[in-house]
Amino acid sequence: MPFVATVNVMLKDGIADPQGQTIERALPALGFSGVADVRVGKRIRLAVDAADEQEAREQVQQMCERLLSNPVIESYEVTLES
Amino acid sequence: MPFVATVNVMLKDGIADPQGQTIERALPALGFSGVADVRVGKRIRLAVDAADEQEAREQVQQMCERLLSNPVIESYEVTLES
Amino acid sequence: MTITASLHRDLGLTDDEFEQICERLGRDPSYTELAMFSVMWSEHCSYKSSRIHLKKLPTEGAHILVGPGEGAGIIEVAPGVSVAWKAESHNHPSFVEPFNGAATGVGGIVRDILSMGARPIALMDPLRFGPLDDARTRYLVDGVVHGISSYGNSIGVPTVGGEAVFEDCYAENNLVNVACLGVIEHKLMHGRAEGPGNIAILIGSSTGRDGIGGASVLASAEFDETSDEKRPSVQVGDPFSEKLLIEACLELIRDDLIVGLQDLGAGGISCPTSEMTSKAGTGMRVNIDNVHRREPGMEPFEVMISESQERMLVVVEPRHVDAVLAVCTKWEIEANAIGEIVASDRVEIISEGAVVADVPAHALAEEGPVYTRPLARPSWIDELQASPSGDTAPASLESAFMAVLSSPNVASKRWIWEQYDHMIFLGTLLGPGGDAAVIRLPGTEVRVAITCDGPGRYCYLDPYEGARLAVAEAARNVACVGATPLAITNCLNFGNPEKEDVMWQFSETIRGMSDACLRLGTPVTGGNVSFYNETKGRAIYPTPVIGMLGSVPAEAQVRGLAFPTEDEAIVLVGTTDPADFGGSEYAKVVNGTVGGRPPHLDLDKEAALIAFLAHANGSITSSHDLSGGGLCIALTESAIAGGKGFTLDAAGDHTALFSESPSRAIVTCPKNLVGDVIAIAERAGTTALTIGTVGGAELDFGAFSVPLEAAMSAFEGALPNTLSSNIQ
Amino acid sequence: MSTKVGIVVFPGSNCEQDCAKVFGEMGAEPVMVWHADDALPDVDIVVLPGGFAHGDYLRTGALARFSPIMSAVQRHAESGGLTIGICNGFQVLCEAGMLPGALRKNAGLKFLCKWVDLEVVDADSPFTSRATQGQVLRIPINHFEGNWYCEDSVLQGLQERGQILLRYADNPNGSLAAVAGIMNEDKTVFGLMPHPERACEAVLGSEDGRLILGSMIDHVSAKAGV
Ligand SMILES: Nc1ncnc2c1ncn2[C@@H]1O[C@H](COP(=O)(O)OP(=O)(O)O)[C@@H](O)[C@H]1O
Ligand SMILES: [Mg+2]
Repeated sequence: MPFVATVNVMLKDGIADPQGQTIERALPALGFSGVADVRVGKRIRLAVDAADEQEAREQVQQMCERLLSNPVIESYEVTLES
Repeated sequence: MPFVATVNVMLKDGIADPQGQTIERALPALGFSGVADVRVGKRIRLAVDAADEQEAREQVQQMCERLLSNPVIESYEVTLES
Repeated sequence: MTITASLHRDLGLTDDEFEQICERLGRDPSYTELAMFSVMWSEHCSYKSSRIHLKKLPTEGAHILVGPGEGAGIIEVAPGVSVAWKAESHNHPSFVEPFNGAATGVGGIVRDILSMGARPIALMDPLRFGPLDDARTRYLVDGVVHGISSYGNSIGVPTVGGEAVFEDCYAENNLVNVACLGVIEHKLMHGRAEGPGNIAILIGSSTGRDGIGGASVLASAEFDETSDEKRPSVQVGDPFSEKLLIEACLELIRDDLIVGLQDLGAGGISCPTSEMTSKAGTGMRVNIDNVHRREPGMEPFEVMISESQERMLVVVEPRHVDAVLAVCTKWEIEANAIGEIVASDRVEIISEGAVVADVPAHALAEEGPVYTRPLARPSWIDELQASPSGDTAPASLESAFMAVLSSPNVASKRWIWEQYDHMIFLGTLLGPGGDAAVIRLPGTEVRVAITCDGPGRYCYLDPYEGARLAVAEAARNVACVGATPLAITNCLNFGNPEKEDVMWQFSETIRGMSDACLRLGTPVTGGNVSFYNETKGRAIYPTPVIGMLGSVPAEAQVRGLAFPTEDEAIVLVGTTDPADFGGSEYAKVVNGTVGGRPPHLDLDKEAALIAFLAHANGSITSSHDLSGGGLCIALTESAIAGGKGFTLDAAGDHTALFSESPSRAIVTCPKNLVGDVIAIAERAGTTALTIGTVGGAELDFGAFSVPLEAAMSAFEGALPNTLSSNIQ
Repeated sequence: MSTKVGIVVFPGSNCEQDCAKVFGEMGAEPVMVWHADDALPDVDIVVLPGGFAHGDYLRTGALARFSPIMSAVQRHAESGGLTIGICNGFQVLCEAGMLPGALRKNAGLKFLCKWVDLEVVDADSPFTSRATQGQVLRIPINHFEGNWYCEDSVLQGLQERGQILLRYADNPNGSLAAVAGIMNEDKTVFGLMPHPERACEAVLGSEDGRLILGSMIDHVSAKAGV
């Protein structure tokens, strides 16, 4: 059974995010005020084949733990559609 | 009124995604089978202050056009929570 | 799909060219054939407007092993040691999408070098943008530099120098030129499909709809409001695949497994299949079902002209096919046999069992249209040359000096080159920040010098003089670091060739380049022409960028521009003409003028200076040529680089300090050697004069004095202060 | 009997030849090791060179740590053999869990190729013995992701056990505690962002890199001598 998984990987709270900070610094110059807490992460979409949703989720979580995220600095969340 | 905006930026279909392809090619060797169509994009979270949801959305869309995404090769979607 | 009457026009072919195609074929072309002709006969691939002029360039020389016409020129820099040297432009793509446009520009020139069997070992990036006060321009600068950095660094080729010039005329048409130096590692290769029965193997990235029509649409049509619609043809670079492609190809050559190879650039698969066969007098039968693809449902014509990056075509004897595939497997890149060399003279394209194209290779590759475009000296050039050169004296010499020093064209380019790996290969003896880069070739003690120069303002005022000045400055720059100028590549950036004045600028440029190259003994080994750098009728300055290659004699010392020791004498070599202000940095920055005539160049005096710099090698401790900003800027650059101030003996006025007379350099030497140095200069046929002493923490110009610290922060701060904190 | 140095080549590595040249000039015997092999040849020192293994796609070092050779590298370290990860090699070692922490994008969000001054925090290690504590080394950096981070508790442990060997004199990338190079607890694995192999020849600007690479060679010879 084919599933489409979406994985969002963000830096953990409390870990400085240079990309976010740079965007935040750049926005006022472009005329955007009142913007704060900019955080930049990754969004990964992939198709997995699994017996059922349960198995698909486990597969993708495995991938996140071992590969798609770095637990030292990043947290992740997984959503599935079939 | 404070809002939290989430912006998902992905490469437009048809635009090559070498990163996604490389990850996809590597996965079997790492013991992950049955994975296809890997696409890697960006996820940006930020806090905006606006009079109402309408205005917040317009602001963030502007930011996407001008800074957060590269309209030439990327498409984006915005979701808002207050 | 059927041919509609106007289809060829949509593909950028004229009615006349369409007629010629029908003639060559003896019938109407198929859609696929028409697409193939449209890319191969585009300005970008066929040089139809420039050919008759390029033929006039001097290309012969004892040390030139391969001249124009192949992937890159080949120069023997020492007995048995040969290098490839070539420049390319990626102007239009980089304006549409700066990061990927610049990145794929690097990828393209690197594959040109690789196609000769050379390992790419150094890059240079001559860049032109509009003024930095514009936000879009800052975005372009940041994107282009980041694109070059991410691609060049990743494939492990150092970027050791370049140019960064900011002028109004480039605001809507930035120039992204890239030059690459390679060294023949195992043997010189040629892009020839020899031997019927041999197999054509496509290696590298899969083929998608990237840059469909790129060559004919993106690179060969003037910009206008509709250029937004051209955006889908943006190509994305994959430096990782390029790195694997480099290693795989060099291993194939090392193990003698291939007969020939060529890169796929503009024109996609159409290009090597027709050019390699046309050169070898063979034909090729190609089954495009075997082309590995990224996207489903691609039409044959899309496969034939797709400009997907990081691909090469290699021709292999049947007995070596398995070995070739094995090497590609080892390097983890895809490879598929897509064709067979045949005894005919035709390129035959087969898709799903049907012949979708059957074209004489020569017609595609060599028989493209050749135009003798009308040209005429524009009337505005007389008014321009009659207008003031902008040499009037400043209110304050000191503020004029600070203004010129912090002008983005003069100021330090560190913000750019610190983003580039300029050290890998452990051969960068002189990196960015000097007059030329000096590279020690891997595994040898052979040292070559490279630099790029293209003074657009001079060329605008007088394309003939400007082109001579460009070659002279490039030669001077390599001579300053201790090298002998050997040969040039070039990148000729111009407006719309269908306009008489642009074509005149082009022909004058060729004439000037030829004269200078002949006199200085530096033949042209190849290059690139980029036309249509024009938006809404406004063309860029004619901008010939000269890439000069020199070799440092085995016994010679490599020399930097930094003042090395306190109390040494500063000697000015060459004569200063107080009238040389046309197109100068001073005229632009202080008087807001670009007019008059460019500085007067006497090629004999330039040759004399170059001879002096060679003969004085043992006596002088540093040397730096005088160029943009004149004497005061050259002195300041050497002071900042050495961390030492100076004191001039006499207070010069603005003509002494800012004139941009060519054929000059400042050198330093121990005071007791001044006599010898002056004698060497006079014997070489130029003049020399002691003008001051190295030392202290002040830049003491006599008429005024500036703390070294203050000059340094103005010089180093200009770019970062405007370009700081960009998004990547 | 000269020191044998195994240099691991990942697809996308690009400093392997430079490392081989320098170790060779220092009297060691370099051999290239392909990442897909699952065993190391008989070597005393393992080098994970700089470059862009697997294009640095996803995260620097994220894919490389899964290469078959990495488990052999782990065993090499566990059995007391020395391993050095330079730049991209350091990133791989962190991803593989052989060294603590992770490397984020530079604070300035720019790739940086420049000479930096490094303070030798601890000279009592197989990787810094030729230097003296507090000595300042001039060695270039060349990276976009050199901004090292770890949790406070981990940092404390590293400081107490003297595992931080090199600090930036003028922190160029935002690294926590200006850390430029760290060693594992067993003193067998060393990772650093700067490129010592680029600082082994006067004409290139410095010879300080020899102090680091040479220390490793000394350590091996000393062990062999015993
Ligand atoms: N885009 C660039 N990339 C890398 N290096 C650059 C770039 N632009 C300028 N440089 C370097 O900055 C130094 C000064 O450049 P330039 O003023 O053009 O030198 P010159 O006047 O001697 O031709 C040179 O060493 C050049 O290589
Ligand atoms: Mg110069």
